[in-house]
Amino acid sequence: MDNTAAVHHDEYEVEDYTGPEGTTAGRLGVWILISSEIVLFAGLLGSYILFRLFHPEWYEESSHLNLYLGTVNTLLLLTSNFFMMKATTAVEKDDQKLSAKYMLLTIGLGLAFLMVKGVEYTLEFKHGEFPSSGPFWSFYFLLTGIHGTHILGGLVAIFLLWIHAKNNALGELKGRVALTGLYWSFVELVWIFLFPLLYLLREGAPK
Amino acid sequence: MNLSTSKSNHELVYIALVILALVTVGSSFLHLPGNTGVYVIFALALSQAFLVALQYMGLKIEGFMVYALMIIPLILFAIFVFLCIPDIAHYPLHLNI
Amino acid sequence: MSQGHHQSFWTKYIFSTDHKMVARQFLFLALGMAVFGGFYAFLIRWQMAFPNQPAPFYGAVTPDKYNVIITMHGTIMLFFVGMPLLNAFPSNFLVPLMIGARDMAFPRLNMASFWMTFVGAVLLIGSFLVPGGPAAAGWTGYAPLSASSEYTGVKIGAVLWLLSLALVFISSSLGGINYLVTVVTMRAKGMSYSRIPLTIWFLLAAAFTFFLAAGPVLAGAFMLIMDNVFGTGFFLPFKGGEPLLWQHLFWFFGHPEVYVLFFPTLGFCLDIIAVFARKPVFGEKLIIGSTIAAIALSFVVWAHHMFITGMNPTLVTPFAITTILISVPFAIIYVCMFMSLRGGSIRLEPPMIWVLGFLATFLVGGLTGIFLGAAGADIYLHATYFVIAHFHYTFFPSVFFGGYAAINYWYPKMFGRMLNKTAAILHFALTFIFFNCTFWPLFIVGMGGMVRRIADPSFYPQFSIFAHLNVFATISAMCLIASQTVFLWNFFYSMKNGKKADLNPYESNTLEWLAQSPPPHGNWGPKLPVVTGDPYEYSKPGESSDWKSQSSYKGDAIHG
Amino acid sequence: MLFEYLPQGISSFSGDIDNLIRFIYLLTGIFFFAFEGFLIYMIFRYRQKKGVKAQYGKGDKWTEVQWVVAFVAVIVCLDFFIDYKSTKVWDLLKVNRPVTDVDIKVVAKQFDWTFIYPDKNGSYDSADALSSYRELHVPVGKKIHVILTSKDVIHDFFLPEVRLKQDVMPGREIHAWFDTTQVGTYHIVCNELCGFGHTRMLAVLHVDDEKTYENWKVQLYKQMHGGV
Repeated sequence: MDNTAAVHHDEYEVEDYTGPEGTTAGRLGVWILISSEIVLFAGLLGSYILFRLFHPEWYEESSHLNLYLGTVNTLLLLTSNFFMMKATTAVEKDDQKLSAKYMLLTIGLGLAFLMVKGVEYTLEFKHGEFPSSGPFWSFYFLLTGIHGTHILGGLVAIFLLWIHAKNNALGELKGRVALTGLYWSFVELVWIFLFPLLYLLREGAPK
Repeated sequence: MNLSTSKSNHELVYIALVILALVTVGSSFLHLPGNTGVYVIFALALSQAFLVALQYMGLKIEGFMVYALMIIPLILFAIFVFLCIPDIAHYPLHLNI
Repeated sequence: MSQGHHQSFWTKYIFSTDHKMVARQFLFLALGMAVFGGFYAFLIRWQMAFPNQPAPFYGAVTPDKYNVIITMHGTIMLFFVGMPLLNAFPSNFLVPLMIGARDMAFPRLNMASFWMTFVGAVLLIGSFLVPGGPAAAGWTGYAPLSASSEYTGVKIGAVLWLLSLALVFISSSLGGINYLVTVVTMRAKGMSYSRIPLTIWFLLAAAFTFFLAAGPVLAGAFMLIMDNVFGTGFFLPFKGGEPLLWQHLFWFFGHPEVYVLFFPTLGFCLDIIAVFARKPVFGEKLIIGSTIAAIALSFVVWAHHMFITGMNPTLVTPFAITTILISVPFAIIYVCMFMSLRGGSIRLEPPMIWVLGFLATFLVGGLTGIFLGAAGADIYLHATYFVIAHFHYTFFPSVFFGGYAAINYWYPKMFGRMLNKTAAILHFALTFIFFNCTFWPLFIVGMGGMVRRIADPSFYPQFSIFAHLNVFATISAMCLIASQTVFLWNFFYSMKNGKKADLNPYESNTLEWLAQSPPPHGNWGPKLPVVTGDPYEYSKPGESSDWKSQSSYKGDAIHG
Repeated sequence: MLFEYLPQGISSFSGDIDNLIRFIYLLTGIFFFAFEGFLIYMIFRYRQKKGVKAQYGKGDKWTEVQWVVAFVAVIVCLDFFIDYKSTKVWDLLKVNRPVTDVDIKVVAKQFDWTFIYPDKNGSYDSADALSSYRELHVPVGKKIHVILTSKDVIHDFFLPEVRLKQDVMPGREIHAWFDTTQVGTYHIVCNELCGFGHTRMLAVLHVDDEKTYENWKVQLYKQMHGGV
């Protein structure tokens, strides 16, 4: 969904695209996108919370998740977000090569997140826990799956920017680095709530 | 291209986030009585969320419009969950017909 | 994109990023899908009147086919006719023109938005070809019926239906982002918020409402897809799920969606009334305030669709109160419209006639809503033909009367030619008469207790007294559908052969009439218009002319 | 008049619902004629005439808006009055269940109704519980408590003459009540799309006097237990 950040250029003079509050069109677009994403996650997390309220037994089921891998994932995503911020700063200082390096780190950590997620899924399948194994598992796979799709989308966007940045050829795309960073932070923000909701509301020691 | 995010100290925020994340995980091992554990976990998660939103996403320098765009969906979230609780969360399942 | 004047066929007509071309694509998509939707409407009515005879052009309508038909009729009419015709088409066409911009803020997103809707339409129609047939659980798709193939025998069709809905939701949300950003950041100089025409305000209100409402049902659609594909049980009670949750998610979206399909029409009406009554809109601030109140209230009324579903009965009273209260903002807007007419100098041109027709018919839809919003009366009337009549009296005027008003009004700007006035008035007269003849009897039928979504009324001896009314409604419906050919003829004939339109045939103040007809790529000449006035300065005392354009922009008509 | 088409009511509360419908009908009728009349009047009165300019007024002055405000005040009052009346009916029927005389469990499945009468201990599962297929017999004048359950999808228990409508949710036990005032045979309709057999998911409501009702129960018992 990175094309929200598209900036329009045509043969005419470009009037000022800055809104009354200093918000550029692209940035406002991403904010509205995030706003609509919040409602999407409101539907998903809201349903999960409503179920959770009358299913105390999910505390037990939750402890079947792999907390260690979950924590590793939290840290991976945090770090990836940090490097994306560094990439943004680097672009603002017009150092595209440095920015490309940071973006590469971001992508690497994002891919690592997805791989850890894949390992987790495999372990759960091995334990015989599938999406159809009960509502808790349905929600677990749905929520992490949709979050994973957002990660994938963000990674594609960052990858496209990295291709240009490594050749010092960002040009008009410069503004999009910050926009992608904004989106990437939102993905991180969702994980900040998903992680405790799924992993930490558990009973007893992790298995 | 005067972007907000460059005004934040990213390293400091990052360290704070890592510490908060680890504390959140650690607090879940304490087995606090009753719902206290849940409150602690979500207070910590909220503080992380505020850090990310204000510092990384640059919400701190945004204007009224963006704040409205963030707050209205959250209000809708609250309305949806709150009004569904008496209907969804209070009904036990009856399956033995 | 940058070579505006020499584009290939593909970039000009198919993968165009020009907002006017995208608008036309949406318009043609809506008209094309309306043919399908109208055909299903015809089959439904045929089955109600002549249940034991095979329908013309189709054959026998069996109960399982009937369920498919009602599902497809609802889905197509709301999401593939209503949404494109009332939101995507006018937003794309009018937003840049009316605020004095060259194009949308994100033209490529605009193109993506159309093609997502198009793919959604293809998936929906394509689901007729898959084994098991298309979704057959009603347009609301109540789980568990829609959640598992063991109840309907439909598997792939249901998934395709959900995917197509998900695509429409995403595409309309992305479109909404585009309209909002365009209006906030790309207004012409001098176009302050108070000078934005009400059409734009209402299109924005619709876009805003839509992207806030679409999230939960999108989440619900994903959950329902998982129920169908992976065998999860989000909405299946025998797997630990909760069927009412789908209804909450769906109607949390569904009720605001009703206003998404209503706000644009209000905007067109107010603009058209101002132009053809030669009067400023009465109480513009009151109207905008009422709209904001209506949006806010629309998010806390959704459960009135679920009064008798077995939801917590004590929760019903607060929802009934908010439901009845939402009549207040709309009453204010309605009164403001009437006050805008009062003391005017009304020119009965086709767009104005459509608006007056809308005012007359929508009133019935609005008033009958009170029966259904009052929880006590809803116990009896819920899911009878009374409901059908009620929401057709809201949706039909809103989507078709409003849509036709908009098409009639902006046709000269879109194609540079005028519609044939006689044919337009004939089309209105036929539509107005046959619409009322179709749906008025359904109030009576519904009051008599005839329930909706039954495939064969001949099974119900108690409804035999309504047989003549059903036949009457069916014949009217056929005439209603047939009279749309007048419009189609007029629309396509006038595109090539209509009278050449002046730049501003209605002497309107708003900016879009200053551009060429049709506006070229980039809309304006080398310089953008500068706005100097309010959109509704008609018949100002002391002025020689009864209108004063929002801008002194002289246009590029001379330079071509 | 629209409400003349209402089927004849046969319960103690059907009159309340009918009156509510009549009341709203009257109110909306007044508004309907007032607005349509005003609209038609204005179309004729304010048609474009040569040399007559439209009156200029933006509705931003109190003198112009005060009528709108007064009108809105009336609407708000009427709204709350409708809410008050409708809530009274709703609470009577759906919220406050009175002490009932007969308990019946209604089991809906695609595409049938089964009505189960409990045995002496109030059990629905025992061999003595009577189960009647597509036929609901109730004694006249008694308050009936129905427990609605579904085996598969959502159905709807609609008794048009009684003015009772209640969805039947799988996974939930929904409690409703009704009573009857007239002996006779009436309709039971499924009012929620439940699959291809939805149309034929009908049942019959027999309102019997006390004696016929008891006789029918005995007959049913004999039928079920092979005349033992």
